[in-house]
Amino acid sequence: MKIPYYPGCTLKTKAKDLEDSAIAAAKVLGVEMEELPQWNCCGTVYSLSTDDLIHQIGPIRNLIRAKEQGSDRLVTLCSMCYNTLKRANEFFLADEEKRDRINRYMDEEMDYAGDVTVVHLLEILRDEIGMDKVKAAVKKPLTGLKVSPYYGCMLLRPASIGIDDMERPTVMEDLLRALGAEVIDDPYKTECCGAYQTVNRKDVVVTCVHSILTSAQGNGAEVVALSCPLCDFNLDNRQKDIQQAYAGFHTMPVLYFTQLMAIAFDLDESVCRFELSSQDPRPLLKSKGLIA
Amino acid sequence: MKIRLSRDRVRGEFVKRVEMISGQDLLQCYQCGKCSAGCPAAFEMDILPSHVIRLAQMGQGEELAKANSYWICLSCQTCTVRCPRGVDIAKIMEALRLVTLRQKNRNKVEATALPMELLVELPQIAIVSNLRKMSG
Amino acid sequence: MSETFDKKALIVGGGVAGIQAALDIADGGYQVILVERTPSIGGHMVQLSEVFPTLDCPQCILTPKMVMCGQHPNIDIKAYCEVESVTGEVGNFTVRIRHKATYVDWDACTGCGQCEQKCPTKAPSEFNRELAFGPRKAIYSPFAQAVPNKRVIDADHCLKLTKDKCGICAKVCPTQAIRYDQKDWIEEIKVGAIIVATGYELYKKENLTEYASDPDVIDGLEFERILCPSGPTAGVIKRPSDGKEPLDVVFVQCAGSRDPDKHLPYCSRVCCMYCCKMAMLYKHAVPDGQAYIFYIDVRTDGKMYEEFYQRGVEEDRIVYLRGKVSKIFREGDKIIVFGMDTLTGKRVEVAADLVVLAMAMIPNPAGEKVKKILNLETDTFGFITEAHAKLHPVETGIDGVFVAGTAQAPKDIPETVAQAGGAASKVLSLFSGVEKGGKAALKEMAG
Amino acid sequence: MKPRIGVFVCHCGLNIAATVEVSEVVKAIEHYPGVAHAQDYIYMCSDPGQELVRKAIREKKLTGLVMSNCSPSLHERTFRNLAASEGLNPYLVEVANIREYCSWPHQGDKETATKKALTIIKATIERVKRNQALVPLIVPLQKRVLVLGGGVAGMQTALDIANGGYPVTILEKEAYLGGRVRQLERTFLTMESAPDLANEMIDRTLKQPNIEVLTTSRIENLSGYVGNFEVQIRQQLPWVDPARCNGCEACVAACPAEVPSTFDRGLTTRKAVDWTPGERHGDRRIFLDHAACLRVTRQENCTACREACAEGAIDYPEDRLIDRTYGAIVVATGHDLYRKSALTEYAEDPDVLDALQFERLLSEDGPTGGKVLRPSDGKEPKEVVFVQCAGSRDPDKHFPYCSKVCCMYTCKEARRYREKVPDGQAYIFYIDIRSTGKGYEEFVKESVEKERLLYLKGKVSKIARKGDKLLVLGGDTITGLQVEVEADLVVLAMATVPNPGAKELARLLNINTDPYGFIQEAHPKLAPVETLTAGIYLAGTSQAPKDIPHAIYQAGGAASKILSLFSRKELVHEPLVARVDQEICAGCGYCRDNCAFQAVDVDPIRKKAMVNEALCEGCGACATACPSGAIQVKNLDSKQVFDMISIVTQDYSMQP
Repeated sequence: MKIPYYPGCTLKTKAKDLEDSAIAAAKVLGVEMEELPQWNCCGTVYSLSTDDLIHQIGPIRNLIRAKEQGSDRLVTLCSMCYNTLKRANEFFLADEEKRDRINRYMDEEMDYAGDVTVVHLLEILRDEIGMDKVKAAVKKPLTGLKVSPYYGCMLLRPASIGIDDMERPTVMEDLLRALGAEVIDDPYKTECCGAYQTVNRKDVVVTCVHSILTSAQGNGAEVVALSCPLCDFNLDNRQKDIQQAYAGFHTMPVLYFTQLMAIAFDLDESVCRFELSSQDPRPLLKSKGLIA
Repeated sequence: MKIRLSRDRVRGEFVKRVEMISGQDLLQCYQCGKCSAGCPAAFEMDILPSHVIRLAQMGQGEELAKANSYWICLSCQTCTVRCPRGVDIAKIMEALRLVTLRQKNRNKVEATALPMELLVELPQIAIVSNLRKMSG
Repeated sequence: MSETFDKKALIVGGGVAGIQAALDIADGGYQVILVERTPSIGGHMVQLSEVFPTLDCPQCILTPKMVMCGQHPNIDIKAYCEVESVTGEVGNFTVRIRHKATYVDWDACTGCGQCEQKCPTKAPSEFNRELAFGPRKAIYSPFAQAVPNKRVIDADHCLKLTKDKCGICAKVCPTQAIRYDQKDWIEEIKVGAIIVATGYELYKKENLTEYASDPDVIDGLEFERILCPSGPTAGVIKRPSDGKEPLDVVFVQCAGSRDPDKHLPYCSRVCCMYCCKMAMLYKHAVPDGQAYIFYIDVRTDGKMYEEFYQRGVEEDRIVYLRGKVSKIFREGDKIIVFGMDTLTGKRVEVAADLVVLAMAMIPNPAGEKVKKILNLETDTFGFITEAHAKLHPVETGIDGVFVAGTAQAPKDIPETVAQAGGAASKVLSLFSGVEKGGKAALKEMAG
Repeated sequence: MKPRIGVFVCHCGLNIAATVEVSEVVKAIEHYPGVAHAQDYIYMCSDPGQELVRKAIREKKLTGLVMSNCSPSLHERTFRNLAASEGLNPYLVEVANIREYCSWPHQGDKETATKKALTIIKATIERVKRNQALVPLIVPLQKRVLVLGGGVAGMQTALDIANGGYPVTILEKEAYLGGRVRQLERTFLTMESAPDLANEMIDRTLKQPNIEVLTTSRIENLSGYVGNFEVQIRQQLPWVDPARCNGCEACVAACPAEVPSTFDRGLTTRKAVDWTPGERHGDRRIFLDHAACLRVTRQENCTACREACAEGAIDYPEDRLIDRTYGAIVVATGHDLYRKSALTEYAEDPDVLDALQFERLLSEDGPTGGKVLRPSDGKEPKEVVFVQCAGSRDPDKHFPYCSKVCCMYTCKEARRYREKVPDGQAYIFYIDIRSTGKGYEEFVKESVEKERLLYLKGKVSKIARKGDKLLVLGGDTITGLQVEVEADLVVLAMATVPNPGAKELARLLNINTDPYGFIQEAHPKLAPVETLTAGIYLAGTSQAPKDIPHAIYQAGGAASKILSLFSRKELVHEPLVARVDQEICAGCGYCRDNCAFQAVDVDPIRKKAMVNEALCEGCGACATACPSGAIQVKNLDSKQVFDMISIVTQDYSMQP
């Protein structure tokens, strides 16, 4: 299966670990993610105002790029991109008058009718590949690894956009179980990490992430699995700041679900780019015999 | 503090603008507080989300101008998806940000003022989203 | 209208509404056929611990009425029966009633209970809301004071019926009443008027996904059973997960009610009072305990209700918190409740031992079939629409068919009893008017 | 004659037999003095069980039965009927309750339970030994109903009973039917015209041939009891003959007495002789209000109206007294609003209205023809404040209870105001919004959103005049801030109180009222339309504040009780009543003073207490009060009670 893929800004730099591991792991399952030849920033956050049409143009243009590739689907890895692109498309479908105005504005591009479905890789794994097939591809089951999945906000909310039940999602759990991991359910898995406040209100993020990680640890998790580069930055890099704010806090590694797939599929360790992690996961993985 | 209510207040320019930008009917809110109860950033807000809407219902623009709540808001949508009356509170928070940001020189964060080490440390996704929320 | 007029009434549903209407009509000298889906009349009211605002126990005030129904020469209780079809019109309805197989010959059964005592198979008790504490047997009567006092075999759990093993009940029955080969059978009756009193159910907890699905997060009727002195814990307050006595109990009102966006827009009317009552009873049983009630508006608007609420606050030290609960989840031994007090503007977090959700009232799904058969108009939620909200609150759009109790809308017991009396008076007027003034009287009533 | 008592011990399946050793009990009682037969059976109430009892009565020639089984509330009647069918007087049968009183509370303790069962049975045997054969009292039943009050509740009760074929009299103190509903503009929820709704019901009432309506009438005197209430009615005969009156209004012009209109809640005035209020009222006519006429108020011999009338339609006949017998009475006397002046922190001001006054302002047949204009200067108010719980939910100074309907009617009134004054703003101060009926929550939501009503959670502390405006000082407890509104008009949702005169009426009828003067029902759950006096029922807001649908089905409930009552040929009264030993009674009257049913009186000449057996409920309060033991309850006299106590004290070695 070939599918156009939209990376978004961060996957090319700080979240290269997400991109590389995802592309490699998907390939094992017969999914070829082909990067759009031309793409632009999605805007990272969906505009919540009713009178800001300009902010819809960025995401819509990316959807047109998928259309240009002859596809009516576009796959994403980053939760923020997924949310922004999918909501923009939803907006575009719902409002005919605004749709017409956006089409008129984009004079070079083809008219867009709202007919590209934005999907997240997790949806493809669940709905098209199936967890049985994932399980069959596992060569090195993550036996004994206690993983707490973390969804954050943008994969789940609002309901019309979410890839799963917005309060009780299970897709990542099912995937991790297929990979052989021990899944730790945590009530904070849908709580926000503090998001963009990380820029000028680091303290807010520190409090949010501290709650999330200590809850996961309290339930016995050794590692957190997620899918968003912003969540990843806050949960992983901000642990240094948490240590300063909260005495006695124990750090823990944070991995993208795709990295865990790559490990379980026994792919070359280089696709995981563990060196990009702030909290090095390798000692834990080694102790579990999952990497050399 | 005392609030003086009149028609010019509760149906004033401020209320109209917030409702227009957000596309939400403020009076749909019946003050159950569920948004505040679940807000993950509320610990840092000086006025909780339900009180923000309450003040907006009463047309208290000046009071709200002083609040930090909507600058702390994470746009995580937890409030929105749990609101029993279907009020998109995140949109109201966005509208309150925009009411300020759309005034000249009222950016909360200036891109040019961000220190270099921060720009190096942070992923793009953080910088772009922050500027989208904090500047006009 | 044809020449005959059957001055007999059919009442569908044997809860307090059906019981009251049956007694009123029967006392008025007319025959009543009271059809009940479960093995006993009594409805939800007999499940309750005590009832507000008097704190009477339903065992004291309802079971005598149930017995009166059972003994009344004018009342024919058809328990474990369902209405299959209705044809005809006011004065001449033909009703087919399905007698569901009980596998027990009720004419022979004396209700001695030896079969139940010896039955080796346990099954969750519907009467105890399927709580872990209170299972029943495969041959059972739902509760001690059941009317009629007869046994029923649960075909899904009986070893004889599922696996052709056991057969103990047949061996121990002193009157040889067990009939493993019994089948459903249909009876046809004629009636002149019908009262629908099919009652309510609670909205399912599972619909509120932001609240954890947890054995210690229970609905109001489950807590009623735990509070009930004759309930499965004999009135000792225990939480389902580990049987411990809960010391911090949180009540969450409007769970699914007043939520037009995702659940039900209407107010369920009785939750404010029953939460206050349950919190009081809990406090009486666990003097060290603390009850918290999250609410939006305290709707205690009946006679002596406001006073009752004040007593709960002042005497039983219930902490009322104005705000909806956003999230409930387990953290080790505790249930964490994220709430809000909109009055201080502060967020409130309670580490509770037990959480009680005052789930919205919905029409009893078991009543759907009857409503369809009778072609009754309902609102979007399935509550039966009355002919006129103000002037004809017990009449339906169909002549000779009336409504009583929570089948029409959420309401409390006094209002249900009053409405049931109102419905009965319409039937009595109809029958008595026909008797005294002939059919001309009917026309007048219709006017 | 020596007693030959049969004792029957029921197993009740395992209910009794699992805890009480029934065979031992039978063995032990067989030879007890006076016992001629003892037997146990698994279900004494079953057909084979009953057959055993019959056989024993016949063969052993039993003179009394002690049925040892469940509570008498369950099967006393069963076994008494059985005895009667065998020619044994049913009052020689008593139940020894060994289930609820014994096997159930002592589960798992066979020894205690068996001993106790035996004691209970022996005590009951002693009682039966002294029981007398009694005959039930037959009381005639007058199948005619008196309904007090012609509002919607009263009319609905009357209609249901009249449709059932029985005659009904409605007594209404005003000159017209319809009660409070006729004063309203619309009803909430459906937003229908309230006068139309009332008029539709009035039409049905007036057309129903079984209903007699007596307006400007009240009850003067009452005696008797259920089935036979002797009622004296005082009817003010109309001083204007409607058959002769041509509506020329000459009398109105001539009348010197001008009074505030009660119908318009004092917003207008009327002459003592004037039109009946409400233009849309079906039987609008010129009518002379006795309460306002100088002939009554000042005892003057004013004849101005009679002189002015060219048709000779006016005269001043005396009130008519009517004596009637009724089988049942329904109290539906309705409610009023608490007086505004009681809330002294709120200004007494022409622009501070109560909710009924505001209804009149909204009404097309009201003083402003339905335009919302403020009373002080006739200007259209642009800022209107509604204050809920004015006097309600105030246990310290006013009423602790909730008036139930204010939340809904305030919302409706604010909505109607906004529909009539689109550029106006309505503010509603509340504590809790109590919109609990069917569709009510949705109605409030829709009104708030559509009419932009601003709800403020908090009571209003003060209302004061400030020039052209009314200063309203309130709070918004949600933001925790003080709120001040400069209003043009204020509407107070005053607490619902019983209609004046309800207390005196209750005294006359010998029924109870609650501390606020509402009529007390017999049981809030299971007897909500009955009073403790048999034959007197209640409906509508006389019992408690309630809305129209609730009043309507409560009215139906009262009617159904009466229809049931009337379905019998006559009333059968239990003979277990008090009896006075005339030779012992000293006529002190303690029994009379302690009787809750007014069943005992002292004959003033003979100085002896007399029991009205039809009224006596057999409660025994008189017997406990009697210093000499002259008054006793039949089949439970003090000798019997002491005999039973002796058994218990012997068995448990207690000092009596």
